[in-house]
Amino acid sequence: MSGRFTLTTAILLALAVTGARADAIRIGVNEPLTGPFAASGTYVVNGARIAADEINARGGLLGQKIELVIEDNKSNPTEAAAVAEKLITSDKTPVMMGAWGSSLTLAVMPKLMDYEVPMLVETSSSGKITTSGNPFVFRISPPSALEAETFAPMVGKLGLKKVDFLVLNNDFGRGAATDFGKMLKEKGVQVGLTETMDQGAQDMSAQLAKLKASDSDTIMVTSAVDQLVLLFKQMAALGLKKRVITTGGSQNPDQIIAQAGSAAEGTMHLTTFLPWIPEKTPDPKATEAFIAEWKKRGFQFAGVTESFRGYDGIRAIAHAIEKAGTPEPAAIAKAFWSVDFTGLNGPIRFAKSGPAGKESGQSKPDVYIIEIKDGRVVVPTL
Amino acid sequence: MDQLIQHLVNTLILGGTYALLGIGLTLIFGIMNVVNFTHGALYTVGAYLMYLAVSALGLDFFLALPAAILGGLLFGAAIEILLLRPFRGQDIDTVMLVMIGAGIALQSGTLWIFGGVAKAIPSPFPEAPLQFGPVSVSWLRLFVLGAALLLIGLTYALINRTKLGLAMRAAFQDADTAALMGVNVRLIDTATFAIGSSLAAAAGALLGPVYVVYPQMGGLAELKAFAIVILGGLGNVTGAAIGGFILALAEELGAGYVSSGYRDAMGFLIIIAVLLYRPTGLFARAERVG
Amino acid sequence: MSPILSVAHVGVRFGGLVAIADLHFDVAEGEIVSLIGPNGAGKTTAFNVMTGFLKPSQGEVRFRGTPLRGLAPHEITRLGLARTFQRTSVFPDDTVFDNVMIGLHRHAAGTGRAPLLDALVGRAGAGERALRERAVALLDWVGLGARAQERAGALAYGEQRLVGVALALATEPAMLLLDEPVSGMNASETRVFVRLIRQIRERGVTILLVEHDMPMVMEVSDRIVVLNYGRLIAAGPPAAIRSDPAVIEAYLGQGSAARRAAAEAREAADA
Amino acid sequence: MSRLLPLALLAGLVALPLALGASPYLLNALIVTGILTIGAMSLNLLLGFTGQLSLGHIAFFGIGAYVSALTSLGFDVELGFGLRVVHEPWPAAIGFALGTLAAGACGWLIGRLSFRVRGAYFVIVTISFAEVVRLVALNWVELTQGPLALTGIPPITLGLPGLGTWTLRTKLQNYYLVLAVGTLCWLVIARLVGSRFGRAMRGLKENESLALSVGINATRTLTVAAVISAAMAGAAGSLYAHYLRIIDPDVFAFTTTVSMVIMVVAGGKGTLMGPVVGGLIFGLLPVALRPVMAPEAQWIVYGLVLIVILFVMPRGIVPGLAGLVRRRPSPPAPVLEPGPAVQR
Repeated sequence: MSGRFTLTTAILLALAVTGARADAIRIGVNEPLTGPFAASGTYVVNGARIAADEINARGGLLGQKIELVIEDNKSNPTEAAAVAEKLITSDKTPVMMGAWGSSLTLAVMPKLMDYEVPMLVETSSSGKITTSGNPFVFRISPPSALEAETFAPMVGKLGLKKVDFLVLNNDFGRGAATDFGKMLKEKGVQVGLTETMDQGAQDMSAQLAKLKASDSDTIMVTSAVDQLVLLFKQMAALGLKKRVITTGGSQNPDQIIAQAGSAAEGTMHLTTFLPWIPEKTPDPKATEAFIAEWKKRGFQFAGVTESFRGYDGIRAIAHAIEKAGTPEPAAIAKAFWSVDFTGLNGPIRFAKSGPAGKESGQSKPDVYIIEIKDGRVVVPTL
Repeated sequence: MDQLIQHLVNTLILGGTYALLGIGLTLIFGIMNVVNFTHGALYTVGAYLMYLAVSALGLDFFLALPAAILGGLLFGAAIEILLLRPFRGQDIDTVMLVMIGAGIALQSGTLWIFGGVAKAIPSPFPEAPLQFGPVSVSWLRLFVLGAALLLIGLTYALINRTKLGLAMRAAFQDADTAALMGVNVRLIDTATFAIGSSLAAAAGALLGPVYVVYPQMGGLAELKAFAIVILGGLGNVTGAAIGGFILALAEELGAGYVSSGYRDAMGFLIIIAVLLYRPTGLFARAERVG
Repeated sequence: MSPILSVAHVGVRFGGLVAIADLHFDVAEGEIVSLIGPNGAGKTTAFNVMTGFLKPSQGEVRFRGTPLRGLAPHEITRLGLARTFQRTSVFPDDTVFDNVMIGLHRHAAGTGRAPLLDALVGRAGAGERALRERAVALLDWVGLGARAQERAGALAYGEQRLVGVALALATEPAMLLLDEPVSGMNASETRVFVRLIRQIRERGVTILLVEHDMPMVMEVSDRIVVLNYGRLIAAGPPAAIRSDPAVIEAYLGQGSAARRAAAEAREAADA
Repeated sequence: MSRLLPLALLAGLVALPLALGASPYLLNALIVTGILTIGAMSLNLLLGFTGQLSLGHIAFFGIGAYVSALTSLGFDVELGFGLRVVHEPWPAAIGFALGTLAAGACGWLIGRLSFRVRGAYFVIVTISFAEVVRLVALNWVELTQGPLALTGIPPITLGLPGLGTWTLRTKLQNYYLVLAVGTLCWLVIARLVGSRFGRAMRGLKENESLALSVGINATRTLTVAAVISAAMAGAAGSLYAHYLRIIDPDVFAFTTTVSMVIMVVAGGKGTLMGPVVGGLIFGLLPVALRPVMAPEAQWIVYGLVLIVILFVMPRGIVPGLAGLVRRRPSPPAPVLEPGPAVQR
């Protein structure tokens, strides 16, 4: 029967593919390349490529080249889990990086437990990721509680009285609303509405009309850059003129300036990287080199606020593989604990987080606040 | 109160493009008896053509718009000639499946060519909105409403004032009789599908600059178009125009006063409610017995 | 003797068009009655009302004393009133044998208390065997035994008509409505069919038929009911109908205007 | 085509993992394909045997998945008006049963509807139904976790009286579970279409007026078909949830319905083997194409393949091949020996 025939063909093809290329150390990269987070995921992947090429140019790791196996998780949790499964079982990657969004990462995490393969988490910000007792997770992005904590001293200086939230309807957005809300209440600031939006939503004018009618002075927004652009345009269209502060570290201020134009004027953003002022970053030379390479490859400058995480992520993985001395999952997982170097946004060093005995690793990056003024990024003087 | 007025203004603006989408779909169904599952893909194609014209070719915004609509017209004609003609006379289900196949191929094609990253189309309008007391409207959206109404008007004129429109109306009444009376039904089919497609492309080209352009944008638009068409009655052009505004109102009020998450559910709830109340749709066609 | 079917003051309107007006007649048990009239007189519409495919605008139809108002077609069939169709009389993609098996649908119901469950656990075996034997017998009886394994849609027109009759008989009706059963048949096929109709009657089935073939109608009918413009214009034995001036006028004296009106009425009835 | 063919296929599928060795990747592909094939088989009951073009089939699959997952995970939901529903986790096997039943109940609704709403309207209503269910799954975060996805769904545990319990964790175990459920569904469909219900369905599909006139209750027949079809889709969805152990609202994606439709139409609608053959081909094709083609390019191919099949082989691969075989001289089938519907 033709069914059987196709089956055999499929098996042969798949075996042929898995059998090939065994001479490089493979690192799985599980990122959203289509769907609502496609832009961010693509930036991260391009940053990762720069790191991989840099490492290979220096002669690779343990005498072998490294090879990135990049798979699209389509901005969808189930797909992210399936990609992880494929990377581990078919491509036999001993370590992975991913999966951008918190819901995507959370979906992958049981697979890490099942197969005992470590993953470096480069972007996700939900607290759950490092508190659920998964010892194969190592995160270099700040959880939203850490972001809120860093933001706390600025609350008074900005003079916030009452804050509404407009967040993505997922772990990323809801986690941010909870953590920032808690911090604000402790600081004596009132918390008003919490409006949510779907990650694929295009028209937020109904939510914005509601926010416009509220008596708050500030709106805190958590989403990715594409939706932020739409939001700012729609805010301008509605004549909504409140202070806007975005969180989450996926804002790409330059893309916002380019695409939202004057609608983004005066908005503030919590970010984990300062590519506009390389001299203020922890490792100015590395920052400049990375930005130069990024531009050389013809990518838009706007992408660096995302792509540096892919770059740092792969560098952290490389450090771990080197310290492990062998490309084996268990050894790499162990070696992550001894990684210690200065990344583009602060030291990368994993502290234990979560239930004792099965702690996850959490690095503590710097967090900055920036403002868009006259179409340029500035650090506000507070 | 201010919030309500703002919602109503939003409704008006959204409703224009919804009506455009619905009219294109309902024309094709009424005259050709084809449920067009490429409608959403053509909406996407319209938006990407607009993006190409403005961003890649550097065409003026106001020239790019008619270019994108013309592109949609040609795309529609090609689909009709290549895919629908060979299946003429087949039952409606088979044709529906063909259109589903074509819709998927088109949508995946845009994804393949343009990638998954959303694109923004710059517009020449000022960012600052027009203020009417507490209510604000952006210039771009106002333009979109105006253009949509103009296109709807042109479609009406085409159907009611031209020879082609007369032939289309004849085919709508009874294709066999129209053929006997010397109407070139094949040409009418091609023209109908092309016009319907160009309206979908126009909706995409108009909304592209308002939102962003991405390959999956047509999926939801298509489902909404179905909702609009069912509201107005399959094949009823005026009904589709009204249906577009009703759907926009339901969505806007649903999102504003019920829950923003269920905004997109409004259309489907309307479909189900309408069809349960009037099982064969608002404008039923009698079925043959024996 | 009480009538098996009584049509009492039935009227059907489509919008403003009157397809049937105040139709009133009875059929007695064991009779062969023909319903005739020019094109568009409302004959098929009358059939559709009697079998539940159309709801009458007024009046009612009673079958064996039961009013049929509000009953669905399959419920009317289950009361023992079966029909054939003018245009499509078979399940075209199935074999002739399977056609009759589908026709025997109503009988399989008697095989167990939970027929669906029986089917799923394979308990329906004995009942199925019995059904198959009945199907074969029925096909032999209408003379299609040799065609059993052919696709019904591929049969000649006249043979499809016979399949339609076999299907209707498979429901074991007390009364059978035949809608133009011999149209498209040649003379010898028609003769065979007339014999078949008589045999059906001998099995105790009352027959009402709509037909255009006048010699056939005159030969086979006990009584004839004549419709024109949706109204009853005559009823009686063939000899009386043959010489009834109103009937002759209806058939011969139709002016062009009348024909057009008739055609319109027919269209409305079919829509 | 003989009755031996399904048996041979079954034997082949039983033996397949032995031949494959322990490649978890291929086993994974086979399991997901198997689950989708069950979905396609159930869709065929409506699409193929009764001729109802239901394009909301994924709703039943997703409802089965969510009900099953929530039953085994437990939930705590505030319904408003002070009503609060707290559900403690139950064994996954009960989830499977409830998921199947819940999907069947929704099938009953759609079945009733299918006789009220016809043709293009029915198609659109079914799509709308699936979309509403998806939006509820997306937005009722308290119950479904919305886009956060339901994670940590337990694997199915089979309880054998006196023998303790057996948790299906490995891929191999799941493979045989899917195969067993698939075989069971196949048998149920085979029995059903060979019975008077199957004849009633075919009758309604081929000539509805005539079917009514021989006493077939259309609403009842379509409802029975829809309930069984939906329940099977729900069972497949439940298997999916407990195998992947994570589900999110995208489980309701229209494209999955389209995949199933392609499987049914390509394989041969209204035949028993069609969806199985179509399911295996289109389920495993992505695995075969993955090294040579990007996923979006694959979807372009699927869309075009659907069109080509409708044009060249409108009845599908299985009837097409059977037609080729039958064209050679063969002894006439005995009148009294009934065959399964595959022969037709």
